[in-house]
Amino acid sequence: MKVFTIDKKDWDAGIEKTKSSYQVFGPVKEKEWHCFKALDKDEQPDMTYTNTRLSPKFLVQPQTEPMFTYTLDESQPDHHILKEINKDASPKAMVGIRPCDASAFLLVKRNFDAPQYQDPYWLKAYNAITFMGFACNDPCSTCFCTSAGCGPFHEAGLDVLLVDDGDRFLAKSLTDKGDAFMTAAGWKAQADDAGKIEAMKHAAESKIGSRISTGNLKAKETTQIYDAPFWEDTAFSCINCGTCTYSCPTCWCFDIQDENRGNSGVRLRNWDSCMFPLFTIHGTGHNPRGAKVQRVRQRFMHKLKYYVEKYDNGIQCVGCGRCIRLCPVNIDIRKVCNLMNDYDPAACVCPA
Amino acid sequence: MIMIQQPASARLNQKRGFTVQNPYLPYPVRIDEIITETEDKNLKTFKFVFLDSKDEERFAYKAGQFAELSVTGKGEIPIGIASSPTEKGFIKFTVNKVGLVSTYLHSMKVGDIMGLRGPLGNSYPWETMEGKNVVIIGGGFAFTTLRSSIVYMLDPANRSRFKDINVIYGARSPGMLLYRDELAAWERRDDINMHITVDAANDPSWKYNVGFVPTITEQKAPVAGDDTYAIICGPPIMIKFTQPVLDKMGYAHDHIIMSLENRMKCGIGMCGRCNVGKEFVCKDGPVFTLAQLTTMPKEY
Amino acid sequence: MNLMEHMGIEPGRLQFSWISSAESTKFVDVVKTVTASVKALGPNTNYKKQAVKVA
Amino acid sequence: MSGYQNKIKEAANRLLTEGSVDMVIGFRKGTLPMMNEPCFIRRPEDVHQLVWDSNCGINLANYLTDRKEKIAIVAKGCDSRNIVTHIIENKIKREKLHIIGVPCQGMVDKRKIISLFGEEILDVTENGDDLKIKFRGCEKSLKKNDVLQENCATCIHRNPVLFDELVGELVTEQTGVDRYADVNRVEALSSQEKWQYFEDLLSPCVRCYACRNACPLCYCPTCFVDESRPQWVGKSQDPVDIRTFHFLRAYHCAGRCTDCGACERACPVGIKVRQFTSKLNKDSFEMFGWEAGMTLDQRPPLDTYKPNDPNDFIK
Repeated sequence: MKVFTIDKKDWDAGIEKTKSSYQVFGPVKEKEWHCFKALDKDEQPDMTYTNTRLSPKFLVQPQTEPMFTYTLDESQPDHHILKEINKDASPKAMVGIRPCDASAFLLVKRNFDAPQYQDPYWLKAYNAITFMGFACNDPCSTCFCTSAGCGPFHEAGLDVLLVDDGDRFLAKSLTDKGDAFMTAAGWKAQADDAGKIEAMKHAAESKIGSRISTGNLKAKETTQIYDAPFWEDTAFSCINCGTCTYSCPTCWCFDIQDENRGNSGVRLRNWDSCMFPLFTIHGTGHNPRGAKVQRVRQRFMHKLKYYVEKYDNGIQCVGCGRCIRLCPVNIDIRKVCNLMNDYDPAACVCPA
Repeated sequence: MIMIQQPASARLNQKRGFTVQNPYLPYPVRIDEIITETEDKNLKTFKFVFLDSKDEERFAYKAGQFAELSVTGKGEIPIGIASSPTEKGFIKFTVNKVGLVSTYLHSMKVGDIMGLRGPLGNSYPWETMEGKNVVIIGGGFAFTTLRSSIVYMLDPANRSRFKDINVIYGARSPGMLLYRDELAAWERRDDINMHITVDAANDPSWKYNVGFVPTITEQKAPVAGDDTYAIICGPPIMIKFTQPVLDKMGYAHDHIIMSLENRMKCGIGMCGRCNVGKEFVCKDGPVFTLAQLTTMPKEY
Repeated sequence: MNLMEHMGIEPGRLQFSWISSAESTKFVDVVKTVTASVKALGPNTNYKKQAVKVA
Repeated sequence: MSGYQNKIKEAANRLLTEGSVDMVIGFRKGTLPMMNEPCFIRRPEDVHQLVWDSNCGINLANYLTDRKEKIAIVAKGCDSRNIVTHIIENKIKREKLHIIGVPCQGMVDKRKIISLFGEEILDVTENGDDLKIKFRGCEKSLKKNDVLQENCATCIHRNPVLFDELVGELVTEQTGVDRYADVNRVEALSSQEKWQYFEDLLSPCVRCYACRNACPLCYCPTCFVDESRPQWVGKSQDPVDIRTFHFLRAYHCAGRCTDCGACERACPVGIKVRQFTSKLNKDSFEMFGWEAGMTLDQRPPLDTYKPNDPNDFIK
């Protein structure tokens, strides 16, 4: 592990250099807010940004992703047989990704890189990326990363941790991939005060005023939290849109569809959301999560209980706060998480 | 080190530079035979043959597992495997006509090419049930993996591995029973006790039981015991009323085995929709004991 | 309620007509006018789904 | 504003205590500045949660659909017009409702403030037309009228049209506002420019359907975009499918939309969804002299026939 110092004057040139060996993605302001996009020649990531409005998960799991092609033309020898699509696995770099969003990929990876099955699309896209994370010196008021197993300087899931230190960046290379990226950029100067990152980290962490409690979630009985009385109140305002799930860096659910044009077609997958009734409806019309309250409960139970139980490795949330900021009706995962964590069926005084 | 065998389509794709096994890629199959099972013509059995006979070995399955039937251009549906691992040269599924894909499948013809992805999910707990009595309780068209199980247990190589086999199977009317020729053949055997029933018989020559499955279960199911496992598969209403009967008869909840259905897409525990609590019906199920189900939310 | 033209479908591409089953000449006339005006506009490239881009 | 809030609490307390309603639907304070959350109150002891300020932009009529209880609902002008529409369309029964009318002075557009200062809002205090907004390390003052939601800025029906009681004096309705300035601007464009305008408008859409789900008019049990047999619209991010969703949804609101702005407010990516519905509202007004939800006595123009309906589009 090496810590480099990058004079901000050398930053643009370094990024420009990496473009010859990487497709470089970075935060760019489009319309009113920032999003990750592939940087054109001479286009620079905006390193003054707070965070992107939507999560950068789409770079690994695009909202619409072709899986196979096929022909329905029976005069073709391979008609009706699915053919794989050659996915681009060339090296990519995500410059400026926030530590929460990078660490979210690790949570999602548990789903897509399971012992029994591996998702080739997700893994191929993920493995092609070098993550140059950008530490948060000034977290938002809705960030609660430090109590969600993450943090403003969190290193898990990153190849390089970049820290803004006034007129220079400090860059801590954490992996071989990170070293390779630093070499490609030509940044060589070692920092002589590497300890500074640690101090800045503590300063940033202390700025995070928003916390959740998760300690009791695992031990709670699933069916007890499931049957808790607070769900009706929690779910009332929900309009069942997909904003929370689509903006979330740790939501991965998808749908598979065949789309035909004439005799040729593509099997694709699209993001899907547990908020939508269609997500679970049976062919018979029966729907195990037919009511809004069931779907709202599913989202929180999945993130904060089922995932915790299944992987025994924390909650399925990194505390980025997007769902809180974007929810049209202000449903707040922090509030719900604490309700779940503190729920005691014995102490509950329910209205008769 | 596990050697992953490659399906024909994967090898075809390998030539194009792919190496990793893609769990979303179906084996190409041809429809070999289509049998209309029920008088309302809503249930058809499809017999598939793999285009590459080696894929059949790769598709080694156990009774109780399912597969995604991939109708190219329409989509996929998860269907329980109705043939038994002991039946070679083909694989069959009985499909109810309900949605987009199953309706289209019902209009397909012998010789048509489609895909088969699997085998998926766990199976009935064959190792646990070895040396035990097995009671199979089925209703309506949920008899498919139960047929697979019966054929499997009755296979000469397997019959001695199980003690008494009882089958309680009910449908609305005689014409709605699946696999009628086989049911009749099993009736004539003395190594399996068949209790076929219909809700109501309009056919005067009907010589079996009349009554709902829970009632017949109460009358015909063997006494409960450590040595006796019940497998239940059927419509929710049948399960709802059969379960208390088994309770009353003293069946322990870990001796009652059930197979769930939920909407599925990926079949491999990734797309997120079929979960019941933390378990995915597609990957961790579809077979659960009642003891397991009582700890899970009732989202099925 | 002309949202179609408002969002950029050219005037003349979408037309409405009321023709009784007895009005064969009107039917012929309308078809002629509609085809002529649509031909004059050329192919509708905007509101046409492109094939899914793979890879 | 605080007067309204007290009156709302009083009414809710009275109605729940005397048992004339099963629940009161209103707003409670949200967890974020400038966000209030729709809520229901069933017990008089919970009435204190109810709030009212300039951040109650969500249309509460959306929460009434097909409910069977006796409900008291807090309603500003647009909410009340959607309640009227709900009653006309048999989505709720008038006799099941007690409408607590709120004469409205417009709702604030939080995003306008954020884009004005480019900073995260930490706290807001409201005093009549004055807003004090706290950012990190500084405080700014603003006039509420400068940061209203666009639909509120041009609203001419701020007073509830249907109510059982009012929480304040009726307000003077705005006059001389140009409700269709945006529509007129687009109408002046060429076809190709119009196409491109909506292409740009919709480019950030992620199909979360927040616009649809926030809309009280969109109560279909299965929306056309969710139908699979036949599948009217593809499910991918194809721009043609996205556009089809938006303009067809707008058409389904033709002659029904009250321009409450719920769709635009809900959109997580800031799409001006009202660009579609405003055009239909303008046409409704110009062709039929119609504004949705103003009266229980008249059916909307598109589900009635009149001999003098404009029909010059039929060749």
